[in-house]
Amino acid sequence: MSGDDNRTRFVVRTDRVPEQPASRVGEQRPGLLRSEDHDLCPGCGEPVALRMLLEAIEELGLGQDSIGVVGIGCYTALTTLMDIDLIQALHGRAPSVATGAKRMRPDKLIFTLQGDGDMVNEGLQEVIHTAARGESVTCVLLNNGVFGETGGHMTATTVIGQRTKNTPEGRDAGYHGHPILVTDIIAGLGGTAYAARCGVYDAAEISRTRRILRRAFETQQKGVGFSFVEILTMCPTGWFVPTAEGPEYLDQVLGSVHRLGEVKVDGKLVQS
Amino acid sequence: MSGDDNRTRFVVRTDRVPEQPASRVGEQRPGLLRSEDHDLCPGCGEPVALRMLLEAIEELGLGQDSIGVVGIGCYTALTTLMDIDLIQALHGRAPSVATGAKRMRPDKLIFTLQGDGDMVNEGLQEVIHTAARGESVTCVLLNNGVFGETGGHMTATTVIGQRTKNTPEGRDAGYHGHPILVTDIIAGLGGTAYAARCGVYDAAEISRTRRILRRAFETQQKGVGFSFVEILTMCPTGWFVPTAEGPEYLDQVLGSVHRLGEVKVDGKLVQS
Amino acid sequence: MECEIMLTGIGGQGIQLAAQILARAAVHEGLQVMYLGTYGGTMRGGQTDATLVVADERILAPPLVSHVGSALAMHHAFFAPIETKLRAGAVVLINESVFEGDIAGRDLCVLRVPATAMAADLGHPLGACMVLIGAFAAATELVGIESLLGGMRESIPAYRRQNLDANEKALREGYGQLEAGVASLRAAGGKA
Amino acid sequence: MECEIMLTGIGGQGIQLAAQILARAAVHEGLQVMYLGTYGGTMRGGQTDATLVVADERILAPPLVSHVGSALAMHHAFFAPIETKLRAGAVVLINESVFEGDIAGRDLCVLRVPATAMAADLGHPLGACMVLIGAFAAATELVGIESLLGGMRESIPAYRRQNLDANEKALREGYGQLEAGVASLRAAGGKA
Amino acid sequence: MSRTQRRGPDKRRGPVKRRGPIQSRGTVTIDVERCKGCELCIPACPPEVLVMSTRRNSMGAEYPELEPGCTGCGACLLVCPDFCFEIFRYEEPVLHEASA
Amino acid sequence: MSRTQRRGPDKRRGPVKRRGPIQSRGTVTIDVERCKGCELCIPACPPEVLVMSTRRNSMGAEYPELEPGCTGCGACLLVCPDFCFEIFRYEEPVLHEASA
Amino acid sequence: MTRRLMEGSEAIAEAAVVAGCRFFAGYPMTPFTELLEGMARRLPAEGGVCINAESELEAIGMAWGALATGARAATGSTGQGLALMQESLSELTRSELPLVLFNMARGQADYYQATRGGGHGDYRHIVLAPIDIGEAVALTQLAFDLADRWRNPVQIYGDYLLAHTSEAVAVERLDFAPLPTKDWAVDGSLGGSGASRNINPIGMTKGSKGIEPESFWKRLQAKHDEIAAAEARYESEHTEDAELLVVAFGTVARFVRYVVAGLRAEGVKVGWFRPITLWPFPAQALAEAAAGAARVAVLEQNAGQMIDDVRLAILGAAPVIPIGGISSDEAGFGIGPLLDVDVIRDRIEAGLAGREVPR
Amino acid sequence: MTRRLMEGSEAIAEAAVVAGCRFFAGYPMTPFTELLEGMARRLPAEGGVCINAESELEAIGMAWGALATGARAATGSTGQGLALMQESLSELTRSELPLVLFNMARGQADYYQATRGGGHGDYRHIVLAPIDIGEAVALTQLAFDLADRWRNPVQIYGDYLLAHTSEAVAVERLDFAPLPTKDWAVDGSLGGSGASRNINPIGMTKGSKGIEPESFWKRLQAKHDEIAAAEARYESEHTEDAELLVVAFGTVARFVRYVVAGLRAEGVKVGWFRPITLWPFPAQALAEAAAGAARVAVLEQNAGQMIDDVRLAILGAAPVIPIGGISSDEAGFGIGPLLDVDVIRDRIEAGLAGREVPR
Ligand SMILES: Cc1ncc(C[n+]2csc(CCOP(=O)(O)OP(=O)(O)O)c2C)c(N)n1
Ligand SMILES: Cc1ncc(C[n+]2csc(CCOP(=O)(O)OP(=O)(O)O)c2C)c(N)n1
Ligand code: SF4
Ligand code: SF4
Ligand code: SF4
Ligand code: SF4
Ligand code: SF4
Ligand code: SF4
Ligand SMILES: [Mg+2]
Ligand SMILES: [Mg+2]
Repeated sequence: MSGDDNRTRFVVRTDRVPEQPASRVGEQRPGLLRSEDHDLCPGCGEPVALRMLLEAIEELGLGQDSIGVVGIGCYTALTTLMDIDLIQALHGRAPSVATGAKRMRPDKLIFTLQGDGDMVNEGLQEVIHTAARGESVTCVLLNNGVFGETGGHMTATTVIGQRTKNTPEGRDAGYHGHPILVTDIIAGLGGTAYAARCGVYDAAEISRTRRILRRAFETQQKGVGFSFVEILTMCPTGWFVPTAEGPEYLDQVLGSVHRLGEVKVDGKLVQS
Repeated sequence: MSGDDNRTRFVVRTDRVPEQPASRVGEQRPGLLRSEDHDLCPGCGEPVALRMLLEAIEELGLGQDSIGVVGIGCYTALTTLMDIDLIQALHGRAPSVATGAKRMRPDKLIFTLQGDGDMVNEGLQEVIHTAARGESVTCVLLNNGVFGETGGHMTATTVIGQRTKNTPEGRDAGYHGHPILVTDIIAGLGGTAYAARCGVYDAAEISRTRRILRRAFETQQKGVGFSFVEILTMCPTGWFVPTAEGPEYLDQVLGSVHRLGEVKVDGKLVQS
Repeated sequence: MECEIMLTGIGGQGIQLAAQILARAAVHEGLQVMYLGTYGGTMRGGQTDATLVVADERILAPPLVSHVGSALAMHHAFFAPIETKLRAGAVVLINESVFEGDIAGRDLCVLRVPATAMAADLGHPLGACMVLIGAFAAATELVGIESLLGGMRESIPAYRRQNLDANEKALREGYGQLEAGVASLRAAGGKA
Repeated sequence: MECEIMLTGIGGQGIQLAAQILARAAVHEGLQVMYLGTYGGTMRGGQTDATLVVADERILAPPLVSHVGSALAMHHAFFAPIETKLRAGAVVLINESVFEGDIAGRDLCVLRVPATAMAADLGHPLGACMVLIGAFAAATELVGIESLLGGMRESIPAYRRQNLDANEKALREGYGQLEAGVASLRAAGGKA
Repeated sequence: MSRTQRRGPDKRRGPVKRRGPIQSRGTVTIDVERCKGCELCIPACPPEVLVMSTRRNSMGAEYPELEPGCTGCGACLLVCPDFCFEIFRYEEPVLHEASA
Repeated sequence: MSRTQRRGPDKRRGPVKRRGPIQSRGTVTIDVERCKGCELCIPACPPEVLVMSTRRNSMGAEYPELEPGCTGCGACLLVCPDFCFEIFRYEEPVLHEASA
Repeated sequence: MTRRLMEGSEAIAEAAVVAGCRFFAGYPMTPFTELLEGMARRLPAEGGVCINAESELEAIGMAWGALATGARAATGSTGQGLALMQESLSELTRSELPLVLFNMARGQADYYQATRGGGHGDYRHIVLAPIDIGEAVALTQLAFDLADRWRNPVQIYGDYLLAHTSEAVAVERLDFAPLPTKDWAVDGSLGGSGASRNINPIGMTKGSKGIEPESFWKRLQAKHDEIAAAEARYESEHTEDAELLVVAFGTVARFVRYVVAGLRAEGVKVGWFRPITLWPFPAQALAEAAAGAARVAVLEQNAGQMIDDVRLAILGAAPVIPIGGISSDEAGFGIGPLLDVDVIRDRIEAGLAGREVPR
Repeated sequence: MTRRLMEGSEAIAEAAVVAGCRFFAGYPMTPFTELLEGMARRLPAEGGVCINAESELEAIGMAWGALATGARAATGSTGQGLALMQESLSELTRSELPLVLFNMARGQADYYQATRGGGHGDYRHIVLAPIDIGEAVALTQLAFDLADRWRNPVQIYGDYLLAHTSEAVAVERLDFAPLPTKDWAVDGSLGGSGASRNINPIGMTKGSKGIEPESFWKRLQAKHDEIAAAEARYESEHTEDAELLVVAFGTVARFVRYVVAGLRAEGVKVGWFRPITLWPFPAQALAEAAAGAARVAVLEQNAGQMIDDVRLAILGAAPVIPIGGISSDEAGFGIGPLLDVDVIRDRIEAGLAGREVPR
């Protein structure tokens, strides 16, 4: 409520469950969330993506049949929230770790959770090799176009014009080079069965994120090849934008280059 | 001459220059070849590619304005033959080394010479990042689909069905995964200005290899972005085929997957 | 002469800027100076401390000090660990407008300045830290007002130039407020 | 008992196979054995040597030996370095059909076998090495003919089964050729 | 025009005032202590019944308050990075008197 | 059908015999000591005038010999991995008597 | 069990399989390649997996994942490839994963790398250096046991000659004391909430925010102290009355043993000492073995690395002199002029006489 | 020159630029990130280049290329990132390229990594450990000089506090003895045939087939022996009559110096010794400084690494006792409880009294 509006308002009590007969719609927190307490910045998109990830696993009933492999970035701090068996990988190395785990536990859902810095900078070849090998794992990329954790510098996915700590005027193709559209590369590989890109900038797209994650996991369960989900997430801190402008910036700036939608389904390219 | 033909034949003397008036057509060895003595296997395609590389540089008059950065593979042994300033990089690291050299010597032609094991296995992300960054260097890949130097094992470019030391029955997609078509990935990156694939299986294609290398180098000289040349080369030793069958195996087995031709010219994709 | 100063407050109060201004003021005075800021996470309202060592020769003290000769407390929230480090006779400046609770009655020279209130009166509510370091400078005579103003000008980034005048006013206000009291302070044996 | 044997030849003569057959024959005899092959590059006609140590207890000799009690020379090209390693009284078998040059007249027991010619006579020109190790076994009694044949059968890969008979013939031929001469050799004081 | 732009630039300034009694088909609980004040929930709410408070929680963050008219759609829950919301749908819609 | 296949499977067995005097528009020199006997030059020669010898060089490799009919096209030079060839074009074609 | 002529690499692969290794990943590099090939040949038949990883970094990552699920897993390379793995080797140790790591080295110049690590931070690997194939077969099995027992990586330090020499061996399964169950591993079944786990190298505990490096690292350090006290292994001969004690490890020790045996036969008072574990270095045993010696000579095939540990063990009680040196062949495989019993005999005699030896 | 309040990272960046560094590449990692930012801010204006490399492996590759052309170039990271660079660090040393490497470490647990390397083979880097920003400014410039002089990498071992503390400094260009021209570098002009060169780590010489590792490595070893003899640097105080000599390096030494000064003021007979070069370790100077001491105490912020070098220097002449230990904060940046003058005073007093100190 901005300061120009000092009139009394009618506010509904929200500090306790309603007195009138009502049914709870969904859970406040997914069943696989062990705690909701985290130190990520206000307006960060990563916890939102995490919720969808956990819900997708829950929907498939795989909470007790999953191993996650987590990279190093802000989302690493979310591992204490995840009520799933996890392996903490080094920066960039999650896809190989997932490979080793899958080969020894072929009956489990094995997924990675990595950021763009982790996956597209430090460990780009890991995910490409894993996909080409047709490894039956799912790699999940949280792409905010910055190294959030270390202060918001440009990554290999930062789109032209995007503000970061070291591109305060926006990334310039001539000086800083071009972004890598990793989902498109992954989708082009023979071993990839499923690849899609989604975002967490509004409720509808967030719901789609869950559906896409589900389809990726189902692909893994079918054993037909590698599956990949890129989720665009807000990093207002690294972008130096107010938290409330995060979703719009995500959609317009990042989303216009990293185009959303399914790119490969059942081993076939579905987008041009 | 096979054993069934014991008739006397007329054989032209080839141990000295002809007595009849004649002009030398081309040089026996390129001007930038310091020696022609090497220990690579009989029928290896790498020295053939090397000849084209040196001739292309020579044609552009850049023999005294070039720095090559060489990876680790059988071709490493060819460095003593090259009359060009060189930097020997570690396995997989040549593109970054080339980047550093180019930034300090922007006026020089900087190229890498790498094998598929070097570039597409050990150092895949190096070349992708360098290309995406639009680095003004030329990366040259000698692709034989095997680690020749260490005994002919499968690499990330080995095509389905190809024989290698550890795929004696041919690479199987289900078991060994799929090959990476690296030129296509490179061509798709924003920083790439030129990308092409060629081979050394016959004289015409060998000549085209020289022209393609020239175009790549010219692209670098124009300063419009990254340039890339993949040259398919025979490795009869790693493929366990007779030397004489190398070119055919190259063309039919490798060439049918890694399709030859220019893929990106002046920053525009030219193949579907 | 080697004196250790710690500043404490909560995120958003301008503690690091204040410490940098003091540090640069000391440089103006030809002194040696060492400064280290520490933050307790990224959240608004979190801990933010600064350690300053000023000396007239090569500084011996390590960057993390265990004993301090003076302290500036903009807020009480994270003052406790600093309190245990105070040397006997330490000078402690308190932002009286905000600071809650007492300071254990030891051999300390505690000066209470209603910094936030004074800054608000100047129409520059974010200038409370300026008031406090102005007062500190006057109280300890570690640096003069001109050095303080110089340090302030060097510490404000170009895109914040609009704050220069208001900051100057706040610094002078704090400085002036305490100048009067200095004589009595010295008589009381306080040392910076 | 610990005896070192070196085999030398050029690429394509089958030196490594011969060494492996001897090694496996020794295993048949219940002996300890160590074998190391060395190659001088990939080219046809290049150096190819093998070192074998056979003992009845744990082998003490390191894998690279500096002194050898016996040598088999299929070719002269790379014999020189081995010649310097020969112990006094060493047994040296020479493929007389190919070997050019002399062996310095020291306290050696040199046996010349026309191995290549004999193999060719058997219609199995690539079996010269078999002839030579057959002769070696007979000369030194290190392993018996049955062990040699067993070692040979284990050393030939499945896809080369067609060579088994010819190899057996060559081994027996070499063994037989020397058997007669053994008594005289022993009398001459040669030791393996 | 992008999807987010379509929602209009003024949304985070709070809801448009409406007249007459307002019906809530649902409601939410908000764990305001966990709220970091990011304001993502404000424009996410289709009936625009979430408004940032002027008060702050103990972490110093402003948090959302609910005005009448919630549909129980759950959008706020989906967008909130700090797991503050719980959603309820009334068996019978509840009527509130609108503010002046 | 691939480009290499098109050249026919029998090429490395040597040239087809021709009758009558044969004209050479060019010739080559071959550094046989450097040859590793890979036979790549044999099928590369368009007029099929290169034939593997039955002799071996000091490395033990068979090497190519030239029969009449060379055009000086240079294909052999291009394909040889061991830099064995040098190409000459005669000012006047040279005639050879073919073998029986 | 019947003995079979086996190359070192093949025998080690067989021993690993017999020890229950079910996952292997590696990238070719001489002389490690044959071990990789051996594992690729053997594992599938045992229901195991061998991946030709696309690089060394990926190989160790794969092993990491396999280990975390509780499998016995291994990787390896030669020095260069291990250099690339250093970050993982360091952090995997902190994750307390029981990796077995095969270093088929090119000589002995990776002693520092093996014993001090090149990763960051305080960590140690148990390092076993076999003298011959027979011992390699035993130590490989011991490596898997020790790794599980301590939840700590164990390295086998081999070399070109160990990998490429053949001997007649019978690979028999060795029995070790029972091991605790791997109740720290993840099999994916503990989510929601069977009390899910997070195997990590930074002391994170599920459900509690943040990390506690201090207590975590101190606990690891205490474990390493325990290992150091418990696991030092060595072999020695002729030490009682030796005037000169020669210290060497691995294949080089095999040469030394031979030369010393020859000298002893001639009545020369020389003994030898061989650390079997390079870490923990058998310092106390060495100090005791050297007690009566006038001089201690270190023969290593490098510019002088293990000599640090020898000096740290002897601490000035006797002069410690280097009699080894860099020694390589043209291919750089570490088969240089030093690997010659005559050369070594000369050097030992120089050591006996107190003469300096050119390195 | 006027002094300016500068953060350590900024001052080091400035010093590098003043020393003629014209190329930098790095990948962010706390507390190295600010140095990278400083170089990115400063270099373009000087006609230099700073690349935000996509990973540490790529960063060191880029520096390699720049160095090979004769430029002054640097990179860096913290321990983990340097672990990833180990193969390059080892081979680049053999390529004799004058890299300057900034290790902004998280504590002192990378001592082994810095002094023994984690790469393969025999090689050494000169390692300079500044005690404060002023010295860091000087040592950074010295690093570029030494690197060029010896054609050998030089590491600056800093830490979080050095990077993040600000001091008033004037970054003035230091003069060093003239250097030989870089007639070994490649500028691309020597082809066809100005006698082209190949800068390589394996002793390849253009025109001659094959490599000669043996002679090549021996030559490098001789160079390292020369460096060891020439470049050891240290600082010490109150050593003459000290009963206890405390050895510490870097930021920790700053704490020790302060505490010892306090104890001396109280008449306690304690001295301190600080290696400025961690390699070459000033062994002889330390032995001399410790000559009269009853005990030598080593205070390092790790589980005990430098203590090896101290023991190797003293060789049993006096008992060497560890009084440091692992010490980290919750973020793992190495700012633990040990960094407290009171704690250190306690430990030094324990050392004086011969009491054991919990690690
Ligand atoms: C080898 C290595 N290099 C650098 C770092 C420092 N580091 C930690 S997190 C991070 C960036 C992570 O970026 P991203 O994966 O995009 O995650 P985000 O923080 O944006 O969520 C970096 C560079 C590291 N941990 N390890
Ligand atoms: C880090 C590292 N790992 C492994 C090796 C061993 N190695 C040397 S060459 C080579 C294969 C090279 O393959 P490629 O680049 O395709 O060249 P080719 O031999 O086929 O020409 C390998 C694996 C190495 N030198 N460095
Ligand atoms: S820095 Fe960015 S990615 Fe990291 S927690 Fe903050 S908003 Fe999220
Ligand atoms: S192994 Fe293959 S690539 Fe290497 S030299 Fe032989 S043929 Fe050429
Ligand atoms: S449930 Fe829907 S209508 Fe209700 S507050 Fe949330 S977003 Fe608004
Ligand atoms: S989205 Fe959540 S954290 Fe953000 S303002 Fe709304 S309730 Fe608070
Ligand atoms: S030059 Fe042409 S025609 Fe003559 S031999 Fe060579 S390939 Fe044949
Ligand atoms: S191509 Fe060259 S090496 Fe091969 S056979 Fe012909 S001449 Fe000999
Ligand atoms: Mg990111
Ligand atoms: Mg290859």
